[in-house]
Amino acid sequence: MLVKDCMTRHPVVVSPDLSAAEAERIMVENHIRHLPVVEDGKRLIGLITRERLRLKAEDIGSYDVWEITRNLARLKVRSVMIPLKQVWTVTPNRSIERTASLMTEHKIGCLPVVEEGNVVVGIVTQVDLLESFQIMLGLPAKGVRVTVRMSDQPGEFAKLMRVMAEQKWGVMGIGSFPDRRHEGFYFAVLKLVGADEAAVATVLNDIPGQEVVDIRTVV
Amino acid sequence: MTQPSAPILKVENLAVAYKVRGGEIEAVQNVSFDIHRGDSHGIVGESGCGKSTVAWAIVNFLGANGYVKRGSIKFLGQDLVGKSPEELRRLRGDQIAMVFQDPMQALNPSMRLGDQMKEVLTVHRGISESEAEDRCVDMLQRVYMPDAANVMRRYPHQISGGQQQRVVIAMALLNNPALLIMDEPTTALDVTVEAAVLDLIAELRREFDTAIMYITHNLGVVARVCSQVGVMYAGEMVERASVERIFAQPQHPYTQGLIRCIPTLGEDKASSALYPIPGRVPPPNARPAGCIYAPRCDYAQQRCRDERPALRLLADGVQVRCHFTEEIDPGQWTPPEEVEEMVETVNGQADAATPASTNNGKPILELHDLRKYYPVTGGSLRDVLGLGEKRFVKAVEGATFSVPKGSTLGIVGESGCGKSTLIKTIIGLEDSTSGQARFMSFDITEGLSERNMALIKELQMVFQNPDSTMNPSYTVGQQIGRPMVRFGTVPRSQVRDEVIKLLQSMRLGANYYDRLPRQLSGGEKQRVGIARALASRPDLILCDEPVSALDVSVQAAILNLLLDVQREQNTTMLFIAHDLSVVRFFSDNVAVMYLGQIMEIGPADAIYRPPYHPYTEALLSAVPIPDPTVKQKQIRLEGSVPSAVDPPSGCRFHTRCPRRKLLPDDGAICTRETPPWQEAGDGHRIFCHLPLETLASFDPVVESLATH
Amino acid sequence: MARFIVRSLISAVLTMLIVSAALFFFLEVGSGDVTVKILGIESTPEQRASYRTQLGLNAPAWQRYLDWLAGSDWRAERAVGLPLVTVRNESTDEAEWWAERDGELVRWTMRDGELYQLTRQADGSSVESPADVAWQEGENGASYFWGVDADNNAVMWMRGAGETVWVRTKAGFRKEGDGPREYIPLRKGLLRFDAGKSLQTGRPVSVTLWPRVRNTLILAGLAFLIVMPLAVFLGVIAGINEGTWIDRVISIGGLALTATPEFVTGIFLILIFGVWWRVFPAVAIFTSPNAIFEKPMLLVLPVMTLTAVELGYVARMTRASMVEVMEAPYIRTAAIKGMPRRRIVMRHALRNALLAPITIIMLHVNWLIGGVVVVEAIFGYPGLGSYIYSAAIFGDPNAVEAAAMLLVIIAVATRLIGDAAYMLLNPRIRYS
Amino acid sequence: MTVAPQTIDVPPSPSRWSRAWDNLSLVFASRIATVGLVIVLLWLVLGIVSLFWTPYPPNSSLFTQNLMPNSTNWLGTDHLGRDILSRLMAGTQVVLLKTRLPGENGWVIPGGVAVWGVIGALFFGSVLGLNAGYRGGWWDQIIMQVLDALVAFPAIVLYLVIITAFEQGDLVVVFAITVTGTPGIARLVRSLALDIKTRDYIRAAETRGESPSYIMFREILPNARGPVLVDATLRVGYAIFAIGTLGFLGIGLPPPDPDWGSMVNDARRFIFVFSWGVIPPSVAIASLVIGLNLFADGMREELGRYQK
Repeated sequence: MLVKDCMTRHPVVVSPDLSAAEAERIMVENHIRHLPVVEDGKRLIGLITRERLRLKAEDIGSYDVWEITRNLARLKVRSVMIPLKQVWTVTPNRSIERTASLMTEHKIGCLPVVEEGNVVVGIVTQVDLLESFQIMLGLPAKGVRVTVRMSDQPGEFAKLMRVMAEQKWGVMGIGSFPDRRHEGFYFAVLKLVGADEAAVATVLNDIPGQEVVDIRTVV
Repeated sequence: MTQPSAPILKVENLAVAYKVRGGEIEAVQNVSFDIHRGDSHGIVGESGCGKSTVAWAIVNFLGANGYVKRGSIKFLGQDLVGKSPEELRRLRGDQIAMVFQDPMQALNPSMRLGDQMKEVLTVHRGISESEAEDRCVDMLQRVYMPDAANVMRRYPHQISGGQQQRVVIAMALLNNPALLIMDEPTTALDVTVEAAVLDLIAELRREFDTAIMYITHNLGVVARVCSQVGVMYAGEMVERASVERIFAQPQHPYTQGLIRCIPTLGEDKASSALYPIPGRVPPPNARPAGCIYAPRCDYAQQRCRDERPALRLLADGVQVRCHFTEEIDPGQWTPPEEVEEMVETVNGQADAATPASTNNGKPILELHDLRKYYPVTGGSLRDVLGLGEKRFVKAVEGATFSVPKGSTLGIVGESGCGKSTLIKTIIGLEDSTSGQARFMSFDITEGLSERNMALIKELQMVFQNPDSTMNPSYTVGQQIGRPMVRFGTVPRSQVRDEVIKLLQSMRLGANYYDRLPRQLSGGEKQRVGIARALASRPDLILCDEPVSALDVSVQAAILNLLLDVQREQNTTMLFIAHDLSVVRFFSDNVAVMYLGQIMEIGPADAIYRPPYHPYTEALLSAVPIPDPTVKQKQIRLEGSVPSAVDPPSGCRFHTRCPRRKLLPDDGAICTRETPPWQEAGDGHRIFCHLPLETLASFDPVVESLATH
Repeated sequence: MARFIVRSLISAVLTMLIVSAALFFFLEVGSGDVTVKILGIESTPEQRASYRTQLGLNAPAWQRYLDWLAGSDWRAERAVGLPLVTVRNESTDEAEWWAERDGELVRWTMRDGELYQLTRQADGSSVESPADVAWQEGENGASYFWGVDADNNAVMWMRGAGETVWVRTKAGFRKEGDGPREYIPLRKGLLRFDAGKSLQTGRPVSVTLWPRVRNTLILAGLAFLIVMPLAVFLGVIAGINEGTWIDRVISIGGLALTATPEFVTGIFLILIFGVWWRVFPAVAIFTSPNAIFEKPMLLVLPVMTLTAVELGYVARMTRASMVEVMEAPYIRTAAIKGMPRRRIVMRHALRNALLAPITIIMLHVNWLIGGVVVVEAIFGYPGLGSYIYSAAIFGDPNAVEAAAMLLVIIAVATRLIGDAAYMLLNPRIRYS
Repeated sequence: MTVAPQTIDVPPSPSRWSRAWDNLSLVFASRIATVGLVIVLLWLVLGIVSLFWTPYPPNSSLFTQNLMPNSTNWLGTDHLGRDILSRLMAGTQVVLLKTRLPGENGWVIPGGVAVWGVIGALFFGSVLGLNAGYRGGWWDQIIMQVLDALVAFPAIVLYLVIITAFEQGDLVVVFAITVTGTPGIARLVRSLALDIKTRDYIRAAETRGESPSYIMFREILPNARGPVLVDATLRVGYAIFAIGTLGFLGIGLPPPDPDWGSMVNDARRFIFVFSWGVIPPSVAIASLVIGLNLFADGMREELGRYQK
């Protein structure tokens, strides 16, 4: 799965000359936290977040309430945005794993997706990524979710797949993670359709060297 | 994937007014809707209901005298109303793109297509020419434009209409807009081309995740491409729902009426009826104070006349502008008395006339191998000097059929297939080139100037365009009276009485006698046109697309009227149309034409099921059916209609035939030999090399038709 | 494309033929007895008849049309039996016709019934000697001889019997014997740039015409060069600002200029610049043929007058076309594509907007020429216009015909240019 | 099947008068047309008045020569001491109100030279244009070729040729105006006919076997009326323009009746000593032509709007 498959296309964008107050209104109305700031032809020049729009105590200083209002009204997106240099972006063809690692690494909630020339084509948020992973694991479909522990020897997984094929079960989603307690083993998580829980448990447990550690029917 | 709660476009309480001399006209009032990412939102309505005005308001292109009077248009959260022209300009073509009805008109005739496309990129993105060129070629390939790189160097008139529309669509998508407004993008196209373009639109919508606002008058198209539908009537949105809901359970009486008055593919006059909506759309300056639809509504009550209903959100997410929608059960609907009477007589007639409509009746018109060629002069110097080889447009080739008295022969085909030339030749506006044509044993191969009055009087014509069917300088009475005077069918002193009688039979009052055409609506003009054709009491009436320029609600009334005429006078009719549903509904027999050649002819019922000609099959699969639940096979023709100057050898359809491969050698025989006429029984003949059994083994294109 | 060019060319040629025939017959039929105009009303019928014969007017009209158009030397050569050639006479700058016999250029003259031969010498003079000619036998026994006389006619002399003719001289009319019986005035014809003699001056039309054509071309060309860019510019400005005050000013101003006859405009310009302010000369007094090069100021007011009249028309045409184009759907498309207004006007609208008026403007060169006639008359400018004007007043068919043909040629040629320009600008024609 | 409109009343069928009023209101709808009409009417009224009364006899030298405007001669006097105002008023007659027939008895017919010239052009132009447009083919080729040839003549040259060929006289000028106007009107009618003949009602007429002349004159011509009349109005303007020019060149309408163009020409000779003289007749011609142009322009605009 690539970024272009999970990003939100046609994101709400704002121009740098918009007032900050207006930008905030747009974010509130649309329930979003990030707004790419673009110039002519959707070229990204920055990003604003709700945090950036919040007034900081040191800025307010000794202003009275009227001055604050006036300043706020004058404040343009251009002056509060995170400038392009400091914005992390991804291209639509990046894989979602790499994107996710970028986000976790830098602790960022949102990445504008740009094509060459920094043209914004979409935006990808943590929520988007989570959703993609859900889909990859077959969350939306009904079926049997089974976790199997197996060794990481080549051919081990093929055994499992052969059984699946024999039983004519459909695999909706697949995932794996290492078993931290047993070196050289890992867990495979499968979402199956067209099977019932009991049959799955018996058939899979019959595979030598593999063990069903968790099984549940998801609706 | 995450659906932000805010829509791409949100229109609220929009009112658009045009300043005219002596006041202003509110073309659109109280229109509200929203479109989300990846949605395709249809706006349907009859002509003049303000649907295009809404589109123009969104891009703020209302001309010098139009302006948004009330309401807001929020695009990606920002209100477009009140934005500076420069800001709007930056949005247009970048974030909002638009595709229009007539691609030929929409493209600049004196600029190369490439230049027109590239500038979208160079202006908005500021990228270099060569880079823009590459991207444009890419985009052209994505819309399946053959020979994309070459197309860039051509001028608009050098490519076909369907290709032009592809270019326009590609141009609109170049900047990956968030909103794509399509204003009747396929209305000017032929049905098979339309089908391909609609497929393309659906595909691009999925791929680009673009929100589409799709404006059309055609319910069939809506059913095919839209997910949401808003129905507009007289400048207001009267109902909004998902496409399935709109067709399955229309809530507003207008929507119900609209769906009742279109024939669905497969319906015929014997088994079903069309129920026109009475009255006409009020003009913007004379809208009633209460519900705008109240004057035409069967359920109207006092409250409807007093109080304008608001657009209410029903429990199931449907929005309706009606006071009593919960109390209306369309299943219980009975046509108003007059309509019912009319429809019953029509049905009665259809039953009674069944014997006549089968092919047993005595033929009134017989054609045998009728041809019509037009000489063409080429552009080369030799041709100009008359030295070049003489060449011909073979507009009609080998037309052979007979029409029994009192029956209707429908002729279908796409533009340029020669159907108009065929009837022009029959009526004598053109001389035929060769072949035989007899009308009641008179020879009619010669043009009008060679025919005598008695013959001329027997063949009359009903025309397509209501606006040009009547001479604007004469009153209704004068125009209907003229044939009576000319043919001397009625003594001069009684002409007026006769005309009034005829007007009444057209359901127009005697007070129409002194009206001028410009005071009539399109449907009324068409009635007068029919009356004029009937004035000489002809035996054969040739109808050249008599309803295709009319709104659907009027269309139904005209079709009923024609049926009524036929019942009363046992008139024989030739009925040309490009709309297969209408032809099916109206005709006893149907002929399908392609490139001057009749491909298939037979009883209407037989034409619409296998065995049928591969071209008929493609046509049927292309017809937009106003029912989103109907499954249609997807058969698309490749390329465009070849020139009639040098039509393809053998079978004229072989260049595009999707079934050719079923024959040995990929249908080599089709390119060499003229196909045989195969008899499929009951006068059903198919002009194809494929054996009848193969043709019969095709799956029906539309499932519902098979059960018929 | 080829079709278009061939059509235009054929049409132009046909036009010219029709025009020339119409012109010729119209003037021949309409202008009555030209001899009255030349000889004056006091001349006697006998004198007129003799003169008609000398001018070759007794020949049928179609014959004279062919002579006029293609020359009379063809048929004269057949009669004479010798090739006829023209030689330039150094002193008068006019062409003389001679028959060429055995390498010598010869003419004949008759005195006292005897025919003499004139042989041309290298210095242009001629030597007279008794003629040695072959007389031919006529129907009733009379002998005749076809030769060339000293007045550039192919003539038929009767042996021993000269006709009595009235000869016009500077002093008046003289009756002479020894005249020929039939005359074919020799001319090369319009197609070979010989328009015949002016009846008014007696000199060949072509000689006087050329300097005037040059003057007129300078006048009209200057006006054209000033008008076109200016008018197109104003028209475009008005067109893209439809309905604004700029548009109003240009439209109404243009209308007023167009609707005001040239002579009124000219008079007012003379009044203002020539009489009241005295900045430009009010009349063109030509002291030498090159006066316009020496005193270009002479041109200012005539050019201004022509400009004023044309300006309004062309500007209004351009405006109308621009307005129409700006309402076209493809302009709407360009706007919806988000093109800046400047770009829409320059790239999308202008070319199409100039397409329609270009043919009309070229057709309008006629109008310009009409204006030239009046302007030249007002300012006394020695051009083609004042030439045709004075010829028309006098009733000089040859001069009017020649000048009118020239003007028509200019008009037809500009139309061809207009067609060609239209074709080049319009891809729909270029590639079909 | 009720189509009889229940909701809106169609306006009652119009009488001849109300139709005329419709057309007139079209004129007043446009400010430009109204201004034009007022100018034209002003001259028309002055002309009609002059038929019965002018301040002084227009052709009598009653005053001192070359006077500036004063209380007796509101517009001054000319080089022969004639009252300019009276001459101006009388000058309207030959243009708009009367045409003098040749011969000694001095018969006149109503309708000015410009008017008759344009009527002639309308007649020939319509007939030729309809035939070329409706019949097409060779008719079209031949008619248009001949008309093209006529168009190739610059109008003034055509006038000069005609004047060379014939004696001066009102009818010659009428003839000249007709000849120069015919191609333009024929072209216009042809293009309208080409458009109108594609309409279905023409097909309808053909399918009832109407003769070509019926179709041309009864079916096509009435619908070409609007643009043709507008064009004719413009052409009356051109005709006045041309008459003025011819008068100015001294080859226009014959004396003795005053003619604006010759008035300008006469006064021009004294331009250095008495500049005023050229102004009134120049303004007269210009204003009348501009008036007609404004009127036609306004009408055309309204007609376009109306047809949309």
